[in-house]
Amino acid sequence: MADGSLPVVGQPMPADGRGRLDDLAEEVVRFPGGGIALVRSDVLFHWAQKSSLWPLTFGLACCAIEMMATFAGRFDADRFGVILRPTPRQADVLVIAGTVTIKMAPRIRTLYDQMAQPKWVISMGSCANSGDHYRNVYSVVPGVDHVIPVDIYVAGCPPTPEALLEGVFALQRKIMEAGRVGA
Amino acid sequence: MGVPAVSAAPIEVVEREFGELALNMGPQHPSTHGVLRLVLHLSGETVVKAMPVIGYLHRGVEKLSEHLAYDQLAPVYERDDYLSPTSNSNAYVLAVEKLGGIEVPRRAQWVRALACEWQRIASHLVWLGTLGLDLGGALGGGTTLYMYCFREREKILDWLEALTGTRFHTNVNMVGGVRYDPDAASRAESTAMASEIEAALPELWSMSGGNPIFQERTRGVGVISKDLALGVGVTGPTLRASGVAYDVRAASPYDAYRELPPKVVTRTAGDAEARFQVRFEEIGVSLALVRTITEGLPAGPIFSRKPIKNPKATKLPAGEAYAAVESPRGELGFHIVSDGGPKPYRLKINAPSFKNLQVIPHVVPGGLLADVVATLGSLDPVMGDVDR
Amino acid sequence: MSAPDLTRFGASPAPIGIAIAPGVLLEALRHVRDAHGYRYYVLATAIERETGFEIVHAVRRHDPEDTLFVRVHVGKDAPEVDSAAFVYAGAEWHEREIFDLFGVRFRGHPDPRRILMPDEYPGHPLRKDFAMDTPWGYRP
Amino acid sequence: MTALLSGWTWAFVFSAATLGVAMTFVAYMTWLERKVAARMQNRIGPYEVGWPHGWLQPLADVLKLLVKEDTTPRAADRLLFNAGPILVVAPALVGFAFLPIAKGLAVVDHPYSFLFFIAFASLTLFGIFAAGWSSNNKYALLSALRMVAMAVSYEVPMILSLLIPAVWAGTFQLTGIVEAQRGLWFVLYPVVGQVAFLVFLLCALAEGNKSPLDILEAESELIAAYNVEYSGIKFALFYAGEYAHTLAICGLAATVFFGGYLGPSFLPGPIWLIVKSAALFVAILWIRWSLMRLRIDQAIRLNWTILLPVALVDLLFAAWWCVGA
Repeated sequence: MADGSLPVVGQPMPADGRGRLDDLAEEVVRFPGGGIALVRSDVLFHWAQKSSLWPLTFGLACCAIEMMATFAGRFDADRFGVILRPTPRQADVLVIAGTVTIKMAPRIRTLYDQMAQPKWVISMGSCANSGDHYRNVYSVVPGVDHVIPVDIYVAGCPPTPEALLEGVFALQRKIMEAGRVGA
Repeated sequence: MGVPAVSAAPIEVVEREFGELALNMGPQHPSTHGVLRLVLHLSGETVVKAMPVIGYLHRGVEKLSEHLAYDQLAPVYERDDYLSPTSNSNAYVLAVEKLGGIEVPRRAQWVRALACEWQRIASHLVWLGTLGLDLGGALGGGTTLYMYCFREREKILDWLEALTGTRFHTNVNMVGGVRYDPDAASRAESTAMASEIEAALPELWSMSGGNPIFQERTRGVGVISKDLALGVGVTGPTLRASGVAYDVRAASPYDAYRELPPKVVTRTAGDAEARFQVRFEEIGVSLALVRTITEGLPAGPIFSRKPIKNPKATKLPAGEAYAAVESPRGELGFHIVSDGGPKPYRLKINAPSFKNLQVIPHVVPGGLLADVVATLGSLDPVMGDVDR
Repeated sequence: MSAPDLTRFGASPAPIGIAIAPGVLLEALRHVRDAHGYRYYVLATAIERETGFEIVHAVRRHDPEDTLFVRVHVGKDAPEVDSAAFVYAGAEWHEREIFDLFGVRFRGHPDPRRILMPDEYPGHPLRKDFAMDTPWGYRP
Repeated sequence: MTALLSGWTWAFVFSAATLGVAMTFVAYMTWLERKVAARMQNRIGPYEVGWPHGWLQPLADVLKLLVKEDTTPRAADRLLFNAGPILVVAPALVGFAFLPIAKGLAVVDHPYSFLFFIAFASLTLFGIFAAGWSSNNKYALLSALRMVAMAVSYEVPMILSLLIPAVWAGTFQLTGIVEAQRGLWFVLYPVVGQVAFLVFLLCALAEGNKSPLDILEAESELIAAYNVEYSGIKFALFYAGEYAHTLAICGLAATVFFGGYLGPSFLPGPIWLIVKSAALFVAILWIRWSLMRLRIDQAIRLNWTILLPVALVDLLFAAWWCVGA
């Protein structure tokens, strides 16, 4: 696990993390007119993934309080189909909200590996982005991208709920532009 | 992608030895208030042994503070207890002023007290919301209580944002005074907000303390006796709920609290419900304080030293000082040892949550799994405060 | 054991509180707790001096409110002190933190493991000779 | 027309239609739940997905879960793990077959359809226990054990409180029970009807594990209870199963206590049934989103010391009423 390869969870997952739907996609294209159907279904599934992003209930430090405020009444993330799921299996997005320490790094790696494909990561706050003013402290990992691949970086210390929502919209745009399903 | 060469701490499964279920309420759990890990030994549903494992948010602040100058450190400590940042920087600034004999103008002391009291109310509202989430679950009544509490808290954060530009890491306190000065509009807004939140309190009470299911879940749960409280050194509402009337604002007053001693709320039962009632009443006490401070804000300067050109230039005489502040979680003290240089030689933060959490192994065994969650919620730990 | 001069916690050029020989620490703490009513445990901290480590226990009395700092001085190499965990229950975690960050051993401590750093972390970070920019993975 | 469609095709078409209506009804109940919860917490709830008020949200959730990778933990007991969701959804959906839609018209109009419904409703226990036990996760195991304790204890008062309408109607056939309510709904019977409905409502909360009795899916203690290890389609089945189970129970309550398809004629019969069960579902949501959770020992003590005696006495009064009338 330490060398970054994806551990085997359940039936062997394709190494590059593409969902099994892509093998299905190959067959569909061979049928006459399959290509068009495939493109249309691609957009449909991307739209579904974009409009029901379920983050994991997981916060580290001060950014977690701002994340809670984002899910509270005023900045209501539920408007965009974003509800918190407590278990990594059912979560699509892992929002790293706070400082990543060396004692927490293996746990974050385990959490990321437990999440089902397709999954994304939002690094929230400058502690997660680069370690902020703790970056040269002995016990802090300067940036969560040393531990897991990050899709969206949200700047701020802590980023305001509007900034986090902007990060979620950026992730939604990224999902719509992503190539094949599960990419 | 360089993954750190730190192997995960082996999760010791000791079922065979104890014949119980070793449950790991791991660093990621909906109700551990951040990255706290509780290793519980359960036989059936009752907890036999509980061992908190902390350190998942240890950011080495005390080592960092030996490398930064006195004027640069206040914002770093604001990130420690991230529910009431102004109390942290207030305690640090008090200790430095005490060590350096720096005098603080009266208006600055009152503005400090104002910001601290507002953030105490905001922190108690977050505590009430997360306690609702603990007892009611994210798909149940608890979420409604959490939403109502955060609706009130947003008003306070708006006021702080108008005053200081940021929502809660406000950097209000500086060594020798305060950085922001509330003008007439801000003061009027503060009084108006005080009555608005006061009007919302009965509704919050009916959803929590007044609700029979809530009383059933918290009465007689996690009882901390008086001498256990004193021996372990729990602080703040947790100590006052066990019958010890110690509040730093009243016992050894600092800043504006010499002129405005607050009412010390105490209970004797020492269970989760007593802690709940103490904190809920403290919101009322803080609201009264905020009103008197806003009306009676004295005129005058807000900073007693010349504008700081080079933060690394301020030097403090060699010596040692300890100053404490009543943060929403309890007595937050800074013990600074200076060797006469521009940087502290050694700085120890006496964090309230670190001491409150120490009571878990003594109090939790014997209860059910649901009581662990209720007790933890009633202690209101903040992991940044615990791990520093 | 001389009656402790009850200096309130404040600022002074000289270290606040009373200094005690390491051998007498536990007996002094018990005396202060029982005879003088200092039943509340405030904090324990360690200060690294050139000649060795200074372990400071702070305790407090409530009715006439007063805080007392009890200081003990220990040698530089293989520092070892009696553990106050059985006198004040609150001392347990504070002493574990001092061991974790300073490397001062506590005799008779019920659970002498590290508390903040990962269990297999080699160094003691808060020591003066521990470089600040140590690579965050492991000290080489 | 029924002659044309011989027995088999009629049953197939009718049950397919009922299943279709039930599944879309279940999907949009998830949307309704999030909207009602948002309304109670004075926020907006699903809005952007399907622009006006998030009406496409259930479709998005189902499609996303469809393409999600469904993981099976290596150490899990594979057969039981995959059987779990099916064992939960099937009985819940079968329940819809027994609910009468119009006079004498139900997918399965069996003289003992009432007992069938209750039997199938309590079958979901096996699915949840299979899921909890086989996913080799301590939290799921704890929740499975809690489920057994809760289900066993809350079945008794539920069935007793359901017997009362059967005693009044004198038959176990649901269509017969509804017909008997043509004069006066069973819930409007002076004291006995209301008490029976209240006991049934509490047991419905426990069966569908809604707060304040959601001991089984106690999220703040047991993370996500039995479906901790499930993701993708299997979790979608659990999610739909839970809602289908609750809706089936609400449909039963509407049929048995509130006169299923009876109602002023400006609405056709089946629509009345849907409106009544939706109203009951919103009532359950109202309770769910405003109360905290009871501890497991308190919930079971509540059941055996309060609900059971009340249900028994109520049954006694109902029987006395029957004999006397």
